[in-house]
Amino acid sequence: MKNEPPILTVEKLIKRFGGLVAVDNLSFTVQQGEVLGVIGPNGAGKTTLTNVVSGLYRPSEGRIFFQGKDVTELDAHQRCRLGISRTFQLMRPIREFTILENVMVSALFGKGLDLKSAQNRAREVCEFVGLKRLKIPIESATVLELKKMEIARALASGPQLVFLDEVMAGLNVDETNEMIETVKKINASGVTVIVIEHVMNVIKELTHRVIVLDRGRIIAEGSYEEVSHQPEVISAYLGEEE
Amino acid sequence: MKKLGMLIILAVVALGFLFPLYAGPYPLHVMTTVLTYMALGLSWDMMLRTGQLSFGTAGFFGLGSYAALLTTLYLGLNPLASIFVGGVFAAIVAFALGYAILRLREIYFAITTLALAGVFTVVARNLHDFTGGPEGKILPSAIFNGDPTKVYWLTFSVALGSILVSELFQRTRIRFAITAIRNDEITAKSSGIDIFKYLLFVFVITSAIQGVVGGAYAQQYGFVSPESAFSTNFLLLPIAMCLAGGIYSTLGPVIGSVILGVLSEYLKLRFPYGHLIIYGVIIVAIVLFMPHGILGMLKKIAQKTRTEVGGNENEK
Amino acid sequence: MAETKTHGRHQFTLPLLAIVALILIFIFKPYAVIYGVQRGSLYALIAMPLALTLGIVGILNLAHGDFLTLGAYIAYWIFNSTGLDPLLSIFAVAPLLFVVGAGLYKITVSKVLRAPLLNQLLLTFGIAMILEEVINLIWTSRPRNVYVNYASASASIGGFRFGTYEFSYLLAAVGVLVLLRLFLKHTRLGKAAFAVGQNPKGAKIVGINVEMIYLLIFSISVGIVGIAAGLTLPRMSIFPLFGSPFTLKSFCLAAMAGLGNLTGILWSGLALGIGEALVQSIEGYSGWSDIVFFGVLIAVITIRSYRGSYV
Amino acid sequence: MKKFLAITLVLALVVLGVAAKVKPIKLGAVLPLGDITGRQAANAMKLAVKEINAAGGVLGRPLELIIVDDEMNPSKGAAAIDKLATIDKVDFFIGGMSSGVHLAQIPILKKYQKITVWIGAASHLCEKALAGADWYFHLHPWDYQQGAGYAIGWKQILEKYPQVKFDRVFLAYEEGAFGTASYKAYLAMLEQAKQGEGPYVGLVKEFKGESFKSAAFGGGDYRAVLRLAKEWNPDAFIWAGYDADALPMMAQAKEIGFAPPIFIGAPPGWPADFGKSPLSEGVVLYGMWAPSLNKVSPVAEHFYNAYVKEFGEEPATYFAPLGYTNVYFLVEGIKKAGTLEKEALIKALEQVEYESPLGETLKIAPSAVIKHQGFTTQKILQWQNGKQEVIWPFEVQTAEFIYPFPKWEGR
Repeated sequence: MKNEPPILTVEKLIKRFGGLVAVDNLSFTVQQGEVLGVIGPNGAGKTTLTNVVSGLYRPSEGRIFFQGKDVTELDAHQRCRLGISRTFQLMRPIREFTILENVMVSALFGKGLDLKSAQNRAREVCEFVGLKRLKIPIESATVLELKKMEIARALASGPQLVFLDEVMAGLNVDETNEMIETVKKINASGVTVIVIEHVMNVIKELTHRVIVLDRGRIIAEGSYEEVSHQPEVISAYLGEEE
Repeated sequence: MKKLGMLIILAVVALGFLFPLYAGPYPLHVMTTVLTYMALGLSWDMMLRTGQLSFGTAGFFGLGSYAALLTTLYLGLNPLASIFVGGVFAAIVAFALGYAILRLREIYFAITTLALAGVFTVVARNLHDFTGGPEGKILPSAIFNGDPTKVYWLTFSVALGSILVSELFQRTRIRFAITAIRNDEITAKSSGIDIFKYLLFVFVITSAIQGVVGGAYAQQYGFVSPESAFSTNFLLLPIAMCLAGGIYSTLGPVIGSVILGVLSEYLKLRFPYGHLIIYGVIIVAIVLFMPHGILGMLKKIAQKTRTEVGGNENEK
Repeated sequence: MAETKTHGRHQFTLPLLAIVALILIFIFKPYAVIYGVQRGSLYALIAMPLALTLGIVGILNLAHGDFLTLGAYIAYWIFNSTGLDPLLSIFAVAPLLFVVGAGLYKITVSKVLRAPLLNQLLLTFGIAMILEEVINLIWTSRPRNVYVNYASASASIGGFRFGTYEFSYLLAAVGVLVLLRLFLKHTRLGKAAFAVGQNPKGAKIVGINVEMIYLLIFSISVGIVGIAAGLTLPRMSIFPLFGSPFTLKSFCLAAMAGLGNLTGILWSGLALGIGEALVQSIEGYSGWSDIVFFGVLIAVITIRSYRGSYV
Repeated sequence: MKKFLAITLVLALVVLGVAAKVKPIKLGAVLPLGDITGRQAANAMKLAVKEINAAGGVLGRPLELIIVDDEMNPSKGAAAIDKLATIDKVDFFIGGMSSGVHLAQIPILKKYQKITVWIGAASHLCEKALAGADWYFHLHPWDYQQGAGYAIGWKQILEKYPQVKFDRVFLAYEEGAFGTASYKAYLAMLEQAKQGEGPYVGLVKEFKGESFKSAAFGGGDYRAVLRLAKEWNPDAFIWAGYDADALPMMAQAKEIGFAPPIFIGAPPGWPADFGKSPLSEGVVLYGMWAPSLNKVSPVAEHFYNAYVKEFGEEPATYFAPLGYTNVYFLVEGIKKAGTLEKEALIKALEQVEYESPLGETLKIAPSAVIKHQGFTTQKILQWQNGKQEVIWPFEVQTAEFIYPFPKWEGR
């Protein structure tokens, strides 16, 4: 596993908004099959990193390689089709669609299926993440259902790499445990996962490796046990959390 | 249930197709106009389904009018073929402009399409020798020598074609793409939808429809001028009809154009002076009391009676 | 907002270019500058209230120009029944239109605030139609005029002879702009209105009576149109469709200046006015002058979108 | 009960009998009722019908007038013809205003081939489309005829008033169809004159034209074109625009100090308050009619008074007397023919000589394209003391020509 080339390589990535530097010279790699945790205090640049890698923002500087291919200049939809997909921290369902239709969209366009196969694919994925009520309108869905739908949508495009942006936030203990199992299942199916989380238990439970961001930079990298004892991390992140 | 629906649709289409056989020339003429607005309304609504509010309807209508009439006039092209040319010309212009303007959103897209229509008008008015300038150009005879039945069938075909395209949009993956774009472009992008490609596709298709409708209109009267071809009537009336009927659907614009089209004619005959005031009041009333249009209201009533009757709600 | 900072250097180059262009135009076509400034400030005067409603209430008012027509007819009626000078009648027309605006807001506009943009458009389209037709029914389509001597007065400076009346548009536009800015920046009510325009939900949370602000802003906007109505009456013919072309022009100016930028409207108005007058003064090509408005508008909007596209 | 039945029966018979006996002759009019021209033409038609019916109708039958609004919209105007023909089953079509609307109506009119008498639509494009339609009578002069008519008028004026000059003519025309048509007509006729043909031979030596945007379409700034004209220094300045342009045009001419010896306005109508302004004094205008004709024509006087009495307003446009003429001309024809039969009636209409309230006897003659053309010239009038006075034709002259155009100082 170690000998394989990394699935994602980020090189000297910088993203500025006006005078503000949200992502500051980040470099890291992600190995095929890995579950990587990205943690850091609010405003550390986690979601911006997700947006830049998934293609919603163009980086100000730096390059992004996916499976050895330079994807820096590609649009979000192109990266999605290549196999990078993501969920949204603030859930962004398509309100006019049912749950199933929401998931179908990404099967249709991310994976390029026809209507019938997309529907089948969407059903499969929904079942995989444990969604039962598929034809309900968005207004009547629960938070858990919406979170699951975000994940299902990210999976329906058949990705190699998935960003899960705070999918556990706002869930109770049982729900969180259920979700952790789901993520493990996803990883077991061969998909590389990048988990962005505030809930430390989840990071501890799920990830093989963690990178810690603060003000756009990596301040620590290693296993959860390693990084959680580093003083910078405690002061930057854990300290703030208390 | 589905079969019954198909039967009803077929019956309505047949009734519409056979309209000239049982209606006199006057209702025929009014319906021809209604069908013109219906096709324009549908094309506008199709663009709106992507979330883009276009005010370019009259502009592409006018381009189609000119292209059709001038190719017949100068190149002796068969009028029917020229209508097709009108559509192609509008599509080409839309394709070229689309690259520049489809990154605009909301009010900025709306006003730019309106301004483009203004540019078309000024150009048509000032190329005196080619377009006939402000006075326009006439053909020696109208299409089919003005035979109202054939003109009706022509317009009916155009409107039916628009309905079919609109339904195609509703029943294929296109619906998923454009509904997603309208609701949330970021989600759409992240789900693998090439937003620009779909916007361009819909913009070109709807402009082509507008061009065809314009071509058919110009050939119907054998006449084109900047004032008539780019008239704001062809912009505002279809929009009003769609909103009155109900947007984001095929049925809404169809219902809206028939109801408002017939109503305006009736009001005119009933109240020779000031009928437009009543028309205006009706439009205001629709906005205030039927915010989702006639179709939306019908759906609401249907839902109510269904729940009252106790029908199953699970059925989607 | 962030983008203006990164493009800080353009803030100086653009006005500089504008001034150079203006001097050049003035050397070759002095009258185009005078006429352009006069007409352009009228466009701006009428566009400002439209932009105000659009920016704060969030309503695009398609009946905007028809309020101008209504105001002009009221001033005309006052002139004919009392002989009151149209300029003085502004003091009656503007408050009257304020009341009309408040009434219309209460009866109709307030009901569609939460409706989609399109429903608002259709509503104001309906109102425009009603206004135009009611005026047509009462006063017919035949144009009306008020003649006052001073409206065709002129002055001469060093061989230039030009009309003086239309400079009142510039005065009024600048006056309205200054007052509006003072109001929005320095009064409690104005600051509240500004806050509502920025973030209606937030404003509601901090206890601002959003409904009242909407009512006020809508009515003020219609009232300002009354000023333009009184000013234009001595100089222009009025007829039922007199004001409607101004709706489109105002809409264009508001879009060009960018939402919420009242000062930008004055600049845009002047630029377009001068551009129009310039083309009009070219012999044989005056028929193309309309293209200035549309062309500049399209250019500004698309260029701005390119600049803003890579965040 | 029996009595009641009998009475009903008698009543029914009477009603039926009357209805059967006096089946009216139906006139179907299409006019833009939202516009002052159409509204007043419609009024004048109603007045004519009322007068004729009061005098016993035609051929012992009353007239029935059915008016449909064309809303200045081509397809609505065309549909109106279909409605009148098939729903109302009218015998004749009358009316008409805009050329654009009429172009859409012509194919429909051709379908029914009923006798049609039209008072508007001056564009030669309409005439071209009507080639060979012998059932069609057009009363308003065509655009090119108007231009030719002015030439005749000005030549006679030059003879009568030798101090008048008409060598250098500047035309400011609105950039729409109306103004451009008149500009092109001038160009064509002056070109013809260079070949030594047509009415303008020896009249205009130099000509220049420039367009402006009419206030009717959101324009209304004429200073560029006025300044151009002032620099060119013409003997006569003509503007061809709309009524909304009238007073602002004068005000802006005063503003830049432009007072040519002859200041001509050629809009289709004038605004309500134009005469009240001192700027109107001395403006020459082209038109078919003016209230001052009352002084010289009893028919005009009768029409004017009857109209004012009936509707409580002044006829403001010449389309009012034209609408009145429209009905009377047709009725004269029917009287002469003694039948509604088409061929006979067409023949009779060709013979009609109707002394119209326009101060002119209406007679049908062929024009360049169509067989049945009515009036061919407009009159030359002048605003004097707030009223339109007729200068030419001299037979109906109501005032002397004021020349040159009075200076702006003191107005």
